[in-house]
Amino acid sequence: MAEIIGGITTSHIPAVGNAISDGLTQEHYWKRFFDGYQPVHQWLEEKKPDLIIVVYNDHGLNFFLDKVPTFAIGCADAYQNADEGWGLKPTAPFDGDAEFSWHVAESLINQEFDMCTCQEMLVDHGFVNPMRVLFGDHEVWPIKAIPLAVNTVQHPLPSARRCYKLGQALKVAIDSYPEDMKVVIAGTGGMSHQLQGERAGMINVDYDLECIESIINDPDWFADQSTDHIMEQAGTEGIETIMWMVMRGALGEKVNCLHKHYHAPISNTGAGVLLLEGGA
Amino acid sequence: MAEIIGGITTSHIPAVGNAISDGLTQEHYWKRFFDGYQPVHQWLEEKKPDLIIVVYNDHGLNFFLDKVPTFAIGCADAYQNADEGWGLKPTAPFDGDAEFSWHVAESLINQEFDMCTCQEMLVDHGFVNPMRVLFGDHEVWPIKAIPLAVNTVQHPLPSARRCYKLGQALKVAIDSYPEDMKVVIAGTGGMSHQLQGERAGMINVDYDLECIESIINDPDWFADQSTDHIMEQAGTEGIETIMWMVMRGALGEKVNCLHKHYHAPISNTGAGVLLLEGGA
Amino acid sequence: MVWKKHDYEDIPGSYVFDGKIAHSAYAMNKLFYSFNDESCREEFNADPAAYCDKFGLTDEQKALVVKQDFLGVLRSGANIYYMAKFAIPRGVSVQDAGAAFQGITGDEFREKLLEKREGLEERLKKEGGYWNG
Amino acid sequence: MVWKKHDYEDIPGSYVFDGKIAHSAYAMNKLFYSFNDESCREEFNADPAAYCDKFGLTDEQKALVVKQDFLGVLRSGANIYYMAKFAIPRGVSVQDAGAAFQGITGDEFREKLLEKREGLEERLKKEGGYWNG
Ligand SMILES: [Fe+3]
Ligand SMILES: [Fe+3]
Repeated sequence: MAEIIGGITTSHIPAVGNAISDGLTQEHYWKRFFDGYQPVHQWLEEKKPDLIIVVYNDHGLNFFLDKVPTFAIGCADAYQNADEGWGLKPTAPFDGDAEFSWHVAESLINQEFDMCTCQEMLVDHGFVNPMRVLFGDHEVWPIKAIPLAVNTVQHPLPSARRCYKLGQALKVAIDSYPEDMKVVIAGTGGMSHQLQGERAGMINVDYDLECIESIINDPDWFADQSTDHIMEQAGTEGIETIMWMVMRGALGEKVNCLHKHYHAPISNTGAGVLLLEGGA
Repeated sequence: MAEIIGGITTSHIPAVGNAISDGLTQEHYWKRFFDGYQPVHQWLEEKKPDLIIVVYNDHGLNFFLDKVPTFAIGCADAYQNADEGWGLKPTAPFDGDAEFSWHVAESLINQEFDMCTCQEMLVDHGFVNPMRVLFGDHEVWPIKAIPLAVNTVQHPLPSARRCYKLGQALKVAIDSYPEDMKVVIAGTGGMSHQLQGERAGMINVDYDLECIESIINDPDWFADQSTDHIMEQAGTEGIETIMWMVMRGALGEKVNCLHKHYHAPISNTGAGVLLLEGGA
Repeated sequence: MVWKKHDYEDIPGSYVFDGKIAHSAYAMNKLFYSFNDESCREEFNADPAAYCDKFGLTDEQKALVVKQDFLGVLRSGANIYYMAKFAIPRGVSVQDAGAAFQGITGDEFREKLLEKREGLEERLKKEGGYWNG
Repeated sequence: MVWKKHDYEDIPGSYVFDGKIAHSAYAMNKLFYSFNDESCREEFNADPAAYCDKFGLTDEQKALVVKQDFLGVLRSGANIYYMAKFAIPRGVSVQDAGAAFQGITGDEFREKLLEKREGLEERLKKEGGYWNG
């Protein structure tokens, strides 16, 4: 049987990928941020998960405004990164697992989540940077990966509560997969940041730390927040942090927090790294 | 306030559009089928609805298998028909109502329906033929129209129950629109038919009539059926009839049936025309 | 790795277009989908084999497409709606394709369908409430 | 026809990319989206005005795009992520665009952000449980 062995949160911003590409991870600006991933790297080394589901939002690579799905899941055997218009070099492609994806998609749809299934899917920085910061750069990635895209760009967005419920349904889907497989869920994006408007550059450390505590110990606190309230506290782009709720929902009611790391600023954002295991 | 003044069911098969284009509607093969729309035409004349929501499935024009949304709603001010590869002449474009669409989309997403919003959308025969058979051919269509696409092609599909619930949520969405507007919902497709496999050509009149009675008087009977059961009874393509449940859900618990018409075969299918008003 | 078995696989004479089938025939259906575009139809017509290669069809699928074996193409995982974009302009209707599954002609297929009309009006009169002209 | 008012419109200094904004700027965002494709970037660079016409931009939006008024483009309904495909290759980062909203330079904007780091480690020590190297 497949099993969710843990959940991770991580930033997915382009600057993280650029810092890796430019060899800046040990520079003062970046060192504290990147060093905070070491315990996660050790855990991944030790646990050797078979597959990671990366919950992220597309920023205008695979989806344009003509078709914005609330929730989309990759159902392919491979996913390509591609030109996002900024001159970045695309990474090596990622191996998926179509059978596993279709099992999950079917279970989610049967649980009344109205998924968009994607048999071909370009993955953007929101997917790629979590992979790079968690696993390093590879020509052949050491783990299978499945993109699960949440719309956090074109309002109306799914609520934090709906994301949490999606995570709970994801656990049901994965727990019912008949083959042995160790699965990790990554909730990516956030934390507080705003890119546009006169309030651009806001970071709300107090709120970010409250969210981190809630994700660990009291997910209903986060799930009960309205989209408006989260945007007011975390910024219009900080709303991305709702994707952490998908990861959290997939871990079950209680979790053990193995690692907790926060840093600000990285680029415009507060950045939170969590490593959680389902607990009792 | 906007108000749903009625619901209609209709076939959407290409042959219907071809019969109209070729002037065959009064030929023996077609006459009984097309004449059965007259009471609906009279009702539309008399009630003069402002807007119709056409619940249909795309058959490979706007959506390919790379992105198959379970539920998608048009959010544009106009929708184009286009070449489906068969040499048919596209119709005149359809006027939409973007404000209304976004209101509905927002309400549905807030009610935990994970819609795909489409700010540009090509509408195929599944949308166009209901418009032609209900309103005749026009260079400027006499009513605004909004496409609501349900995935009935790429399994896993939403259940009949989920479609019924979508209809109920659609009613909440429309009833809360602040402007006066008379809205009709069309549930299209079906009834029993199978296009492929050794069972191709099956039509199940008994089952179709049971479905019609259920749509009118006992929608839970239909909603309780599994996708497998419906396909077994109605054929693998007859599963389309689940889209009638969206229309039915939008009308409230009880309905008055103003018109009930069934014909078979038209092309490969059983064809049901219903005109329903919300009742007490 | 085995694909999950579904109950609908036991419905006789029926092929449900699910993830397993779609996955196996993604490239071929993508080729048919491209026929929405006239320039793609022309490119295909100019050199069918090259066009199949461009979409990465398997050798088996390519052979079926090149010889316009519509039934073979369906059995090989084509979705009926995508296949129609290939067959209809070549004079093969969806009904002809359905008939081929049973080894009968399109006309025989249509005859069998017409039998459904026999006694229908009487039947509906008995049911009650149906429009009858 | 009036677009529904939303509470989020009252969040100060913030523009929420909703249906109303997206609808008003669909063509412009589509133009920026096309910049994922190198050949589209080249076509734009060869004749920006003609490229704007091809996408059906309003005269106002076209003027903003042609003069590379990134702030104006954002105020006119560009989504920040789509706008980035226009601005970043021209040496204007998302931070520069954010700074422009406040009438400060990108360096000043980054300085202000860096202030968030002051006292952070001490703060986290007090919170407890955080990794600190
Ligand atoms: Fe992001
Ligand atoms: Fe259909």
